[in-house]
Amino acid sequence: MRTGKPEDASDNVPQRPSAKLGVQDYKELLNQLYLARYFDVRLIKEKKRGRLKGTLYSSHNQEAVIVGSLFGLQPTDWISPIHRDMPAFFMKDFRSGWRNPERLGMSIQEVCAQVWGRTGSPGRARDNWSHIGSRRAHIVHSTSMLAGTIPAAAGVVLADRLRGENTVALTYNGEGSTAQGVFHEAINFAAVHKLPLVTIIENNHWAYGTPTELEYSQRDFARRADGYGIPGLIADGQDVLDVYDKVMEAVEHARSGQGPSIVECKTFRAYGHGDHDDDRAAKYRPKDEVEDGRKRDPIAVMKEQMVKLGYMTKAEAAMFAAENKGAGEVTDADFPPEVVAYMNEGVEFAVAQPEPPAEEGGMWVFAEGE
Amino acid sequence: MRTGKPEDASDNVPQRPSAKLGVQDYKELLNQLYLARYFDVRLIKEKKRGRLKGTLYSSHNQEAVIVGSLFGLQPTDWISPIHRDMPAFFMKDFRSGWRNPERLGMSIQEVCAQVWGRTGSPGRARDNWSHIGSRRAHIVHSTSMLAGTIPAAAGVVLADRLRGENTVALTYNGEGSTAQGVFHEAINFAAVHKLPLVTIIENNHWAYGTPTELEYSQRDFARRADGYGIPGLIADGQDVLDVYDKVMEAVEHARSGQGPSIVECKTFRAYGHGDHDDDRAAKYRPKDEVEDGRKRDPIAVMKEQMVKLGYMTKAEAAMFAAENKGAGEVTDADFPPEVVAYMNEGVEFAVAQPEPPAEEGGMWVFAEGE
Amino acid sequence: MAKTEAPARTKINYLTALKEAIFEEFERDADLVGMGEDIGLLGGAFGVTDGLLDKFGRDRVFDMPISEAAIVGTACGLCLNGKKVMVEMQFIDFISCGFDQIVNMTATYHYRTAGEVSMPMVIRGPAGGYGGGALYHSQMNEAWFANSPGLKIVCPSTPADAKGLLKSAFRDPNPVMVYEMKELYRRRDIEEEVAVGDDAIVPIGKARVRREGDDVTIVTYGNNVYHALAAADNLASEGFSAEVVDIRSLVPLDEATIKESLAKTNRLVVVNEAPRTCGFAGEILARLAEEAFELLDAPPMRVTRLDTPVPWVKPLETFVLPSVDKITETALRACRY
Amino acid sequence: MAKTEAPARTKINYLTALKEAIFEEFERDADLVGMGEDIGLLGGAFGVTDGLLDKFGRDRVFDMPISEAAIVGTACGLCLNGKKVMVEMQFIDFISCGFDQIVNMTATYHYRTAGEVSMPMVIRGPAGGYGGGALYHSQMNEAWFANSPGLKIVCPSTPADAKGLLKSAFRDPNPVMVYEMKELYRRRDIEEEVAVGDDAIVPIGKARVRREGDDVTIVTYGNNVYHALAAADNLASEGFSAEVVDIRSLVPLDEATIKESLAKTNRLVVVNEAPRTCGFAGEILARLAEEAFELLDAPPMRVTRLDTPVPWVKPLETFVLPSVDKITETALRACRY
Ligand SMILES: Cc1ncc(C[n+]2csc(CCOP(=O)(O)OP(=O)(O)O)c2C)c(N)n1
Ligand SMILES: Cc1ncc(C[n+]2csc(CCOP(=O)(O)OP(=O)(O)O)c2C)c(N)n1
Ligand SMILES: [Mg+2]
Ligand SMILES: [Mg+2]
Repeated sequence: MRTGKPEDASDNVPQRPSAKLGVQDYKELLNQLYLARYFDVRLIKEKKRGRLKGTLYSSHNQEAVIVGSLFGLQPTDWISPIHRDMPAFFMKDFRSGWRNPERLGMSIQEVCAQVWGRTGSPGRARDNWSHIGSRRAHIVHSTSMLAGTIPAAAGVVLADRLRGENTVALTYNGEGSTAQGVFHEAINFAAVHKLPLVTIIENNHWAYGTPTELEYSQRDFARRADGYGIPGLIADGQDVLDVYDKVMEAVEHARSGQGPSIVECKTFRAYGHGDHDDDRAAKYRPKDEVEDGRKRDPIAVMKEQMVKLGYMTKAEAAMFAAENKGAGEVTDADFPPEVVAYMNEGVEFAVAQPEPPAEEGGMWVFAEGE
Repeated sequence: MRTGKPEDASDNVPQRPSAKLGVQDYKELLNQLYLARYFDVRLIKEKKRGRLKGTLYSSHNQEAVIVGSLFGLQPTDWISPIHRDMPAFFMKDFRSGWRNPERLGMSIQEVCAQVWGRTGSPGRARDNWSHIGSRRAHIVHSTSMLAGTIPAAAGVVLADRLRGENTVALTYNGEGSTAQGVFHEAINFAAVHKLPLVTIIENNHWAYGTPTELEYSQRDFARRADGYGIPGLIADGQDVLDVYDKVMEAVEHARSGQGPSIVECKTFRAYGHGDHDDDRAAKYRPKDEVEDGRKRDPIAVMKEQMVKLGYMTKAEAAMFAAENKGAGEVTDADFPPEVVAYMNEGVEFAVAQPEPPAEEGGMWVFAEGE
Repeated sequence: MAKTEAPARTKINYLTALKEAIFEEFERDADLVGMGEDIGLLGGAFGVTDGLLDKFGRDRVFDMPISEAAIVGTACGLCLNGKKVMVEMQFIDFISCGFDQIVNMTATYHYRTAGEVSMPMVIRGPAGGYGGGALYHSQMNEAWFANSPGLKIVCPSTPADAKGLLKSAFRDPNPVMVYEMKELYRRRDIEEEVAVGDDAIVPIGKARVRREGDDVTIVTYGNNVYHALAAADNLASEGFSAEVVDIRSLVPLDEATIKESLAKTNRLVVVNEAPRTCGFAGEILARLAEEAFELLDAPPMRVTRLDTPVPWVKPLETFVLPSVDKITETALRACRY
Repeated sequence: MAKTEAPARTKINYLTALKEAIFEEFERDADLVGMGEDIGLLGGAFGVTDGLLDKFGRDRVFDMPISEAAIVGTACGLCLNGKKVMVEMQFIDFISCGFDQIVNMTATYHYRTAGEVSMPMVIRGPAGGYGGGALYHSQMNEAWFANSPGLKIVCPSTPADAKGLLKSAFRDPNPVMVYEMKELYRRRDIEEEVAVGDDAIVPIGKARVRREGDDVTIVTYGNNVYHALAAADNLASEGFSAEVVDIRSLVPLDEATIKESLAKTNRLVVVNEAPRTCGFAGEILARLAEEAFELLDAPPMRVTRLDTPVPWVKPLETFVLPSVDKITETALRACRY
């Protein structure tokens, strides 16, 4: 268990899981970072154009946490993303192929249909944006109550264990939601039963308009873990490889029957809490803190490493220059064409879907039959 | 912060607060242990005789936690006892004199009236047994929801702080109740604001019929503290001086503005969870564990230390031999006469009080006026 | 309900009936697991799950930490992934600590997923007053959940209903809250023979006429069924014949049976233990006033707890809760209107 | 209500009215402190407390961790020790996470202590549907609390009532829940001049007749006051005159005003947003059926949310919530009965 600074921490892994990744993996990871970014940017634009209802909680600048944590999962593993993790819904089990219909993740079509509020979404747009999920895809459906999803994540892997299936659940949480009682209850229970539950803390240092120091009193949240008798790891949330390493360590720990872990990923929220909050966030967050925080763009960090390893030339790295740009500054040309194409497929599907008919509002309160 | 074994821990205090206690303090502490024990034993007998309604959660064998923790408090400090801490209600601020009417604790009369369900209790017997308290006496009224009282304890000292008053709150909790979400929420909040809140964990290794290993996964609960950035101390809950030392350390820490602490007192529950559970507890708890657990009677432990220090002769120590006896075996003669007399005053008062009139059931739902 | 060919069974109490339901259903359905505080080693605070751990083992019976939110939430995850879960609340009063997980996470799951996921969860626990349990061991808080769509609610008053409704609850694909009347657990005078297996099933959503009468319909459930029956005796000696309807299921409610009764009596008295304002008695009264207005020859009336908590000592408790006297007096007013 | 000698004030919206109440009362009473998520630095999710931290400082305004139970519980301790507390729920929906601390700890404190302790706590927050907020940003869960003795509940529909009731809530020695209608926060067409200081006070427990009429009484509160008024217009064009009563306070309820109205109209329609079963509309209906039976010439009727959660997209949301059309149609049925 390590609870040092993220910069120190990454060097401590005896054999970094990412050492086994090849150039193709690196390229795939970079592509996924692009895709997560593009998805977000595209929604920001669509929202600005008035084509979307509901609040957008941007994952801009936090993509490495989602991409790096999902990369090492098995298809049947479970995840429970929350409001800032929209890309996770369709990126789960991407290793089985972005377009593989057997993949255990939701399709980009389903996710876009959800965001657009159309029937093609698995929840038929009954609840909004990030409150989706899919039993088929092994994605737990969250309510708004943030850490309130963790006990359910504990429950699904307990069910698997009772059937002799060795799955792991990844739950995503903002650092602010760790203050909730249910966070504690769920982690404590999981620790008692050594459940394969990996809790990722996306520490972006702000919970809406409240800074971390008013949410808890340790600099490193991961230190909480020891009190539960479980490992607490810290990852550089801007470095997709470090996230991958730490999460994989926790996942292997879980899969080998040793129980839950907490992985704190230090990152930074690029904009307001939600898009309604952008203007106010510019006031309540100190300007230099924001500039500092945004500095390490996960796409740039990854490119740098790839260039250093010779996995990419500087010229190649310069080609799709989405990094270090705000949503307003970036264009489709800043992204690889397959990324834009993939998203387009989702959007086209979504806008072609109808809204659910009114009377569905009265349906599915109770399940029928035995 | 120490998280070692209780046996080690007691030697670590650089300057034990108890080193400053004189022979009179020792005698007073021993007397208070007798009183706490006698109160409990007496209620067990009264209950057996059918004179009491409600459940009795015996504090037998756990008296040192109550007595030792209260001993160093200032009169205006706050406490929030729960089901197993009945003696705490009338022993608070005993240093101002057992019978001092100005004392900031409840009187034995009030507490007995409560137990007997009579009007002389401050809550007029509207709620039962341990669900009392007194704003005047600076005792927070608990509900049944165990750790649910901690936030209120945080609130009362926050109010004092806002007025510039430097009080400390002691909250009492069984180790089982630490699993509650509200425990976490309250400690976390108190840590953020460095509130003078000392949380005593009465670790008697069982929560009703559930052993500690199914409640949390660390051997020493006190290790939780570090995750909140606060000290976690461990006391030998059978040794009133060690409890006093550790609690005083935490209280001074709190009073000097450094914030909350957790003090885990290792002890053992002598009987069933409540008196209705005595028979079953004999089945679900391994016999040798129970025998082992009961071995160190806090009265005996204190006497031993007093004899060693020359504060008491062996003959004096043998005089009132309440220690190492069950409630059924002990008689009034095993207790100092002033202890029995004090309790008698309470009982006599209580039985002379009427039950509250029926129509009070409909009163005090809402407060009147502005 | 016992088949005639089966050997006569001895009479059992309400608690034993619940126990039989649990053991039979655990036996029948290997996917059913139990979660609660002290339900294993101890066998439950009241002994309802006594022996369950021994028989079904640690993979079926979980002694949970004092974490009502995690208990319900974990159960929710288990249901999401193919299990069925019996959740025991040690006292129904403590359900407030797991409230969010019930009303927001569990109750809505089927709705939110447009039917993809169902939640075969049973949340059961000892409930009700009259035992001197005071504020936190006496609650009837079913109205909170009746106002939270997606939950079924039952409240049996007899051993046969206790067993039969609990069995139905276990087989229901929806979350079902079972309010067990702890004052009836060991009551001797209501012991009865109860069928075994499928024969014991009592369907959710069917009321039961406990006593027939022509002058006034007393609708109630749980502990107050017995108060209502005693009140009916009192009424009889005053020359009025009361029909007593035990609704047994609150959600869904068998309105047809109540209306049928009203068609005869044209007078309605509804009784329940919960606080008056927004309690389930008010809901029954409202529905009937709305839908069976023409059947009413007198104002529909309620006998409920006062809008107070349940206080501890007997005179206070009696003052605030419904009683035979209060029901008698109210029903007489209805009859004489 | 503004005194004639005071200079004319500009019209303000509902949100500004709430803000004025908060600032005035914080100014007036140094013991009043505020606790909630993001109420300080941010000024609240909707800006209701914008500027409060700057003006009153960190000892009066607490940006709390996401810990609804600790927020309410700490507030309870503050009240126990002489403070008065404004608790903001960021959305009233999240109150379920602090439920136990409200219903068991705070609501009962005065009762448990036989009056020694009172709890001058205001729990306020944005509530209600019609805005596309979906299941967890649309709730009207006031019935849970109406069934929990010891809590007062108000729900203002105009800027003047918002200010006046909130001010009364701050001065009340009891815990008062204030359901703020977030869809009214910035609604332009309801802006009005609102008095300052004590003149602005609106007492808790007094209903307000929003429109007079003779044929049917529509009783409601919150968002539905406007639907009811529009329905009254529709009814007028059908030749019926509807009286619209905005109860404003749920607990305590001003039954006298409703009965007075019924004495004229003899027809009752009750409207609220909450799920039908055990919602407050049912309670109003039950009370009137019980106590004013003779005044009713037609069945009392309810227009409520269906017994469903509030779904997200517009057609679904509209399907489940009360609307002008549904009220019109129901009131017409009552009139034509
Ligand atoms: C129980 C509950 N309380 C309050 C909220 C309102 N809320 C939504 S997101 C949020 C901040 C979350 O901060 P954090 O957990 O750090 O996640 P981030 O948004 O920074 O990713 C708050 C207070 C909520 N959704 N649920
Ligand atoms: C919220 C809640 N859940 C359950 C209970 C029932 N209950 C009362 S005491 C108890 C065990 C408490 O164990 P612990 O905290 O270790 O205290 P001890 O009795 O051992 O002193 C339980 C489960 C309760 N009172 N409140
Ligand atoms: Mg955050
Ligand atoms: Mg214990």
